[in-house]
Amino acid sequence: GPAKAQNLTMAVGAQITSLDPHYHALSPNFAVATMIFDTLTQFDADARMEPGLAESWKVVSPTAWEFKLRPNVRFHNGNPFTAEDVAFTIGRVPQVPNSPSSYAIYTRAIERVEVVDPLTVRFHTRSPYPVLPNDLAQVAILDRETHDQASTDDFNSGKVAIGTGPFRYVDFRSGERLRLERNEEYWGDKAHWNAVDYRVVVNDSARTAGVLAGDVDFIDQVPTSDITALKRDERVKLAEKDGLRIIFLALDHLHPEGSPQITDKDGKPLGKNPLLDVRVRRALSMAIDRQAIASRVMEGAAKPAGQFLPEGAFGHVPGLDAPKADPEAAKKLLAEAGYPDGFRITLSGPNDRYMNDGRIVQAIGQMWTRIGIRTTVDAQPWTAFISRAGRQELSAFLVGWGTASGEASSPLRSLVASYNRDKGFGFSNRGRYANPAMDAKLEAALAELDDGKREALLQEATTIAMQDVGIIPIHIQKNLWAMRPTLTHESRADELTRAQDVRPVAAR
Amino acid sequence: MAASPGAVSPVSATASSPTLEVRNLQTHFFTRAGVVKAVDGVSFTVGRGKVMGLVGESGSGKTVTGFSILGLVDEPGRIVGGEILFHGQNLARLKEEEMRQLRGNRIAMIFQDPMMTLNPVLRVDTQMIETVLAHTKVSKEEARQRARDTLGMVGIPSPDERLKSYPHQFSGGMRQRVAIAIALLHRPELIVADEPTTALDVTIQAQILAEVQKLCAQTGTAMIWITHDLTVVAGLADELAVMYAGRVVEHGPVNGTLDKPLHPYTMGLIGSVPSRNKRGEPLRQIPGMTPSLLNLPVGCAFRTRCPKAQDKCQQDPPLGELLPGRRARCFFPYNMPAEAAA
Amino acid sequence: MSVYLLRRLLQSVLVMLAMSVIVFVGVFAIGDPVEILISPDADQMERERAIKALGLDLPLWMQYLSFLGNALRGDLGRSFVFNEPALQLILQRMPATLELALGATIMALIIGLPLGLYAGLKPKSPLSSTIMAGSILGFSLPTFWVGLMLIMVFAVQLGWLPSTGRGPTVEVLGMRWSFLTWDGLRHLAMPALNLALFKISLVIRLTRAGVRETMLMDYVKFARAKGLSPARVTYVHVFKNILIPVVTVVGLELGSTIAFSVVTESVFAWPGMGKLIIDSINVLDRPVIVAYLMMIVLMFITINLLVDLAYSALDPRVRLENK
Amino acid sequence: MSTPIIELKGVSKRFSKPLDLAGKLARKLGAPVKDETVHAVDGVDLIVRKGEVVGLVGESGCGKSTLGRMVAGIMPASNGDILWHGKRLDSLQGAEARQAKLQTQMIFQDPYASLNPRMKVADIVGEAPLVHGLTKRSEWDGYVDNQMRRAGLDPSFKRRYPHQFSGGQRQRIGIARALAVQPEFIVCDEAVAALDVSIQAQILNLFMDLRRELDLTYLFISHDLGVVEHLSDRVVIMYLGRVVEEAPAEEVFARANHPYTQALLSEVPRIEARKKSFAGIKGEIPSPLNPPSGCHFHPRCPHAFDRCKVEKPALKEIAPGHKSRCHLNDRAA
Amino acid sequence: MSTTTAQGAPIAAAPAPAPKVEGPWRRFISEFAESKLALLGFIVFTIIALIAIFAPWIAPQNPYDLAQLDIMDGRMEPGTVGGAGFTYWLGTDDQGRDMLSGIMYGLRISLLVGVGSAVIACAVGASLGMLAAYAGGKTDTVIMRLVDLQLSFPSILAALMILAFLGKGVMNVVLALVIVEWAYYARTVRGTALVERRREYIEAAQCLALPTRRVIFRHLLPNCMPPLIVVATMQIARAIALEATLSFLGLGVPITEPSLGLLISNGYEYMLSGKYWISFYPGIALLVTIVSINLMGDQLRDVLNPRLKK
Ligand SMILES: Nc1ncnc2c1ncn2[C@@H]1O[C@H](COP(=O)(O)OP(=O)(O)OP(=O)(O)O)[C@@H](O)[C@H]1O
Ligand SMILES: Nc1ncnc2c1ncn2[C@@H]1O[C@H](COP(=O)(O)OP(=O)(O)OP(=O)(O)O)[C@@H](O)[C@H]1O
Ligand SMILES: [Mg+2]
Ligand SMILES: [Mg+2]
Repeated sequence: GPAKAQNLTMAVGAQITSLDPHYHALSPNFAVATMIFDTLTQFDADARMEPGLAESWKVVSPTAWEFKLRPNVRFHNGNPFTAEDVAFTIGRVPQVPNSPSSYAIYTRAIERVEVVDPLTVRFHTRSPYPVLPNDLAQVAILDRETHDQASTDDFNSGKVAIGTGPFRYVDFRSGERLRLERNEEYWGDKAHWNAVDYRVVVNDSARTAGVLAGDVDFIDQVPTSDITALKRDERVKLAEKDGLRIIFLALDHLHPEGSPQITDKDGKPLGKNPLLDVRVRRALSMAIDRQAIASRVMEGAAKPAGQFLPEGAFGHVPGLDAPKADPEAAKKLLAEAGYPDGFRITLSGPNDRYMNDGRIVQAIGQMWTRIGIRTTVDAQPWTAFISRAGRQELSAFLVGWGTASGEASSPLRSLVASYNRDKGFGFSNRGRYANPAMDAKLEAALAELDDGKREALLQEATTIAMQDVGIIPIHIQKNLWAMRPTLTHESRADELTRAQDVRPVAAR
Repeated sequence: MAASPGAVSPVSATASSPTLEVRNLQTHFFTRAGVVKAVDGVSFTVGRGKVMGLVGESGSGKTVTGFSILGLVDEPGRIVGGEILFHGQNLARLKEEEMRQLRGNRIAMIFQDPMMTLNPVLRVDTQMIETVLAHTKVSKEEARQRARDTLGMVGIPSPDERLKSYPHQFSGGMRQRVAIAIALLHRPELIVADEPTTALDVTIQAQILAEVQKLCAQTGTAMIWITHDLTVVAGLADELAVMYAGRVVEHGPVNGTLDKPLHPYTMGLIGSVPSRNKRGEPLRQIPGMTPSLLNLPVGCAFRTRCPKAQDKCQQDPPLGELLPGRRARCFFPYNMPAEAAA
Repeated sequence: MSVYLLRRLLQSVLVMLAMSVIVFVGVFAIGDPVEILISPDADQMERERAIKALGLDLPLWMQYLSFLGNALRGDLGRSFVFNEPALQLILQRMPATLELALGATIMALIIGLPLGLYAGLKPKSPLSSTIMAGSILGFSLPTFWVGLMLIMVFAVQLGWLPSTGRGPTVEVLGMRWSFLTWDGLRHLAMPALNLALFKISLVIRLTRAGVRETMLMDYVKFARAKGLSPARVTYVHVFKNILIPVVTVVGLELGSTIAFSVVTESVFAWPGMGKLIIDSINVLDRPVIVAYLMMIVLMFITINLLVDLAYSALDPRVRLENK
Repeated sequence: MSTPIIELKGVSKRFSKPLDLAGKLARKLGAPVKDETVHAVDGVDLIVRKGEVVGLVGESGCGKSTLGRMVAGIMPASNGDILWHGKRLDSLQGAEARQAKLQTQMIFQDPYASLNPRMKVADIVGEAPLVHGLTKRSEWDGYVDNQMRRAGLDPSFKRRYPHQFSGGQRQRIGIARALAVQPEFIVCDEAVAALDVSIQAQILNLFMDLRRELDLTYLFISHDLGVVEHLSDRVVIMYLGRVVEEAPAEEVFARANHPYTQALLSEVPRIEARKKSFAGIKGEIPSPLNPPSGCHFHPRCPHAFDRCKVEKPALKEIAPGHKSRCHLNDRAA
Repeated sequence: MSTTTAQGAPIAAAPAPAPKVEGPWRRFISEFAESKLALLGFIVFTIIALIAIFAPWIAPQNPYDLAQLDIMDGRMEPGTVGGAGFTYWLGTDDQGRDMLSGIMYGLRISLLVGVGSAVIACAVGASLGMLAAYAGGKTDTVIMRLVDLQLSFPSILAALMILAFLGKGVMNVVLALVIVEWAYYARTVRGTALVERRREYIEAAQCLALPTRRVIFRHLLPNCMPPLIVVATMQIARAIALEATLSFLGLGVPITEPSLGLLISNGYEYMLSGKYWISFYPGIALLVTIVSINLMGDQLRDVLNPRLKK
């Protein structure tokens, strides 16, 4: 009915762990944060930077950025938003106690915040830092007056769940639901919904059943297995959007004298690690029929990938396409590398983390086995899997990477840069791939403030990594949402599910 | 209904007519292995105020006879023939509901194992009061009163407190007395007591026997006392029926039967009582074993163990009145005057 | 009696101590929570900071000792993920699970007892065979599968019941209960049935077995010999006796019902403790796992005690020692 | 006189539940917690000589079986000494201990419960001789046949299981099992109580035959005085854990001294006594958990006087070979 | 007395014709077969067991060999002919695995898990339970507290943690189930053994100076078997179902070697989209297996219950 049209019930598949926007850097938490709070910069649906609480920004020196703030913005409790709040926020971020994963990684480059005037703020960085606006898009701005001394508990209980965002807090029950109402004073486009019921329904089938039964209006993370059914059903419609998450295989580069899970055909150790031979890596990549995985396993909800980012993203290399499946060529390469009969390998992966992760590893297992590499597939829950991967116990494994900032520096730095604690490189480079040529290009890019030059450097680095098969990209996920036919959704590349992106069809 | 003689005739207990007359009762169990003729032609009578001992070895059908009288034979058993005349009324033909009205009211039963007959989770008063209320319309308080009186009657001290107890708080002897009290609640005309003292000590047994004797004398209740212990029967009963393999083989007054048994089986039974034998000398024993009720030999069931068996015994001997008031199922009985004369 | 309670108390303390050690070591063995909790964008420094912030840099035995010290003061630690006291998190979700488990238990008794009684009294009738064969279904079908079937039929196809989630709650005794509202009950119906399925079978089986055994007891025959009506024999003499094992087992099963609610809660998005624990295991949120298991053990011990007390109340033969 | 086969000197058996930690704690805290002790057997002296049949009589729960078990070596005594051929049973080691155990065998009350329902008769009878090397595997079959035959069982039944036998036959299996280890002394714990009179006669005859053939010694436990009278040379009467009277059989049945024995004898139903009026000893058997003070029998004794309530009477010889535990004897003297 | 003739001579002291010459096995079998349902259960279970044992020889495909699978044949409807000209009578799952073969092999795993864990848990639990009952005292206390601990630890959680700890694999699942289940057996056995231990035949065995080990294993144990067998039939079913649930929760057996439970749980995700066969047929197989085991178990319970016999 019309009354109902003012209210929106959403079911999301990921747990919200806290309303404190600085407590736990986790994308579901961030999605919620962007409903109640705002950030200085923000990404639009296609992951392009756009102004948020800052109207504009510019580089004033290699180590200083100046941000002009939006005037006449008020917090939900009526307090005005000023540069002091920005300075306070940047100060609070690293101070949140017990944080299991801090937002401080996004503010660490900032050495000092200079309040120029109430609507101008200047950030001084330790070294030239081109991605500062990208980082600031992750940091929710709080009110100095309200949030000074505010604890995480105060946010969760709703006491200080106060921001400048399009929705105001009503009620939060962790693990169950969050209730919001429209912020009538919002500075941007006002949300359409009087009230939003944002529920957590982790079980995939339960979410689908919920939208089919009409108990909820909108769900995210539609399982691919339900795509056909939902497409047929008149009670719902689907929305999809190419995402920024790449699914790829990482290979063991750490153990030169034999990878832990690779043996010859008879189960005896090989004495060396075949994965260090680029021909072997290339063969493994060529053996994979990405098109088949995208169409059969992912039921169309994925695009075969040959690099980290999709077209249009910053740092995407045009023409670096997904390798064509060619088992024959792969076999030849293997023979060239000295493995005409192949070898045995264990391919690991999670079974509860990415869309169809378990199925993908099985499918890849099939394909590798067909070129003579007998593959044992080991899919485990994420908890057990990731710990083993982090301890370099695996030879080949499937993981994913979501580039929230939409910039190639992020995956390059984390996934393929040589592991280096001091530089903060290669943190997620669990296979310990190392390529000095690539590292050099990346380091140059990270110090380059000129966007054009930086993109070129990033593209070169990407090309080196891909040609050397530092990782084996599989595909880029599409994000799927389902809703009542009377709704539309401005689907986002960064996977965030937010109430302000949903509108009734007529309201468009 | 009048057509069937004595079926539903209002019971007017004349002094002459016996309280219970069982005629050729047959109760069979239809088991997987075959038909067990647990009771196969049992006849006896019990007069008012009399105690009849029903003896026989284990498995001879004593308990089943008792249950048949109360209509409590369960699957796979069935009364397949004969009459159970209670004041002339045939119990075997009564409907279940009519039978229920009699049970616990005019015919009561006491079971063998005093530990098992009372429901362990119900208080004694509950179990007694429900019995009163099942047959008379009285208030609960009156029922309790009756229960208390009856408990006192069977010699349970301070019955008021005892009523509130659970069975496990009683000793075996006291439990059996409670069971007897329950049987007595409605002053039944007939009590079937199925080995009520077998599980008890001599001293307790004596107490209970004393109780029972007193009661029979006072209320004129007829009693069937089932046991395999001849010595108890000797002291208690007026009459005696001896069962062997589902049949009554001898029936008569205690005195005559125990002193001068007719049937060889009775003879053997009495012979094996230790006190009848000289100390230290071998006891007289009946050779062999009780036959299985599943495939009894034709003719006299005892003949394979009988010292007097002859060809004729392959036919069925009838339960004939061989001496005045004394009947036996034997072609060659002992202690017949003729034999004595010879 | 006091000795009895004291003994139970001592045993509980030991069991809980053992449990906490096992869980500590167990969770440690599974993996590294930081690896899971940390943002993918983080770097090595951030990782080290997080490890320190969560107190995971100390050797395991020191972590355990400090946990023990805090636990003695009633503090079971803060959730890594939610940054809330673990105990509070659990207590918040407990009513949901409790009402689910109790709902299931009541359903099991209401459905199971009459069916079991019938099957026990008439063991040869075709209906009894049907009941018994049907009861096997109760524990052959995987819970999660039945759950989805229920949702498909009653929510998606028929639209009679809400598909998932918990209904509106009312605050009583400082806790939020949903069974007090009509809509809350509607939400409760399917998950409770799902969870009850196994217990219904159990109750049917126990009841039937109990009836069959009890019917053979001398005291039942004696009750008939007293001339009691069949109804009284069945409903007083037989029923009260079978109630003892049924209550015992059902009571003891309450603990495992709560444990099995893990599956049901995740299928029906029921915001109870079960879902919390699964989520916590998935992110290795050790304080919550430990606290949850301690609570479960405590609950189990309490339930056991209550069952024993109920048992002794129902069955006068059983007396807790020392009267 | 040769050393007796078995001699008991002040043997007691207590069953108690020791306090656990919780119990002790509670007691420390002042809760009235007692440890419960049952004095099942209380200072019993007993001698059994070779070739003798000693009858042991008493009410249910007075400790007869417990005494029997201790004699048979199934259960250790809490106090006192049990001497086997003059040697302390608990000091025996290895082969001798086994010998002592084997030489004393027990026959149990319930012929069904005492046979392992899952073993064939041949195994029940033949297991122990084989384990103890009394026969060789090759001669085993014949050995078992002999034992069965001796107990009056047809060896062709040896492949059967206990449930396929009647009560009397089962008791014979139990007897064959005991005889198979070639004992000299047999404890019969109510061995015929569960049997019918006619079967009982068969078994009692068997006992007497075996005694003659094998020169066996018996401790014959029963509450049936008729049986005991028939069989035993000497009778021991127990009441609530204590021996109250001991005398040759004729003596007991002719001149019972202890009031309990007298009461017991008067209650025995006899086939000769017709339409007798029963009386019964007044009162119930007291609980062994808290037995009456002084003479245990005083609450039920028609002759009890003040002294009986406070002082425990001693077992005194009142005639040659006739001992009794009663204060009345002092008074008469 | 003197009239006894030759023909009528009493068969003095002749060994009685024993009640019935029927071995316990024959009796057991005939009593078991009394229930048509139980017989049906037995026959069905035998067929299932045979299928499971001979799966590698009768299954059309080896569903565990990745080389034989083709994702292009994934999710095909029953009766479709696949790429290699192979007919999938019961359809295929998402990996292109022939469901018929998958079910046959899955039965193998599920039965291995169910029966294997039941047997091992039974051996472990029964030994400990027996020890507790026979030794008494401190041993008893320690073992029974362990049992309490185990029983108070929700089985799913225990299995979850054990598997998370050990990693996947059929043997690990079996091990986890053993750890979860042994306590049921221990408790059952101890209960029975405590009763049986006081029976006179144990005293008789002690009196015969038989070694303690022999008394426990030859005398006590066989008599504790009936309740154990009953518990075992239930626990086999429970273990199979528990394994399915573990698979649903992402633990359990390796995904390339699916058990029935894993097949169901894989197919579960396709239920809403109408690809019923992926979950339905394994579900039927699981159901039939568990029902047949329980039909046997029910009858066993009755046959082995001495109290229900007259
Ligand atoms: N339910 C039954 N099914 C089959 N046979 C039965 C059943 N009840 C009793 N019988 C058989 O009926 C026969 C008589 O049994 P009954 O109990 O009457 O003997 P009894 O003389 O009372 O023996 P006891 O002295 O041992 O009590 C026995 O052989 C017994 O096996
Ligand atoms: N294992 C035990 N633990 C505790 N008390 C016991 C134990 N065995 C026997 N008793 C107690 O010891 C006392 C004597 O028992 P015992 O079995 O020796 O008596 P009994 O004379 O053989 O009786 P019955 O004639 O009933 O066989 C009884 O009160 C009994 O309750
Ligand atoms: Mg009987
Ligand atoms: Mg005894």
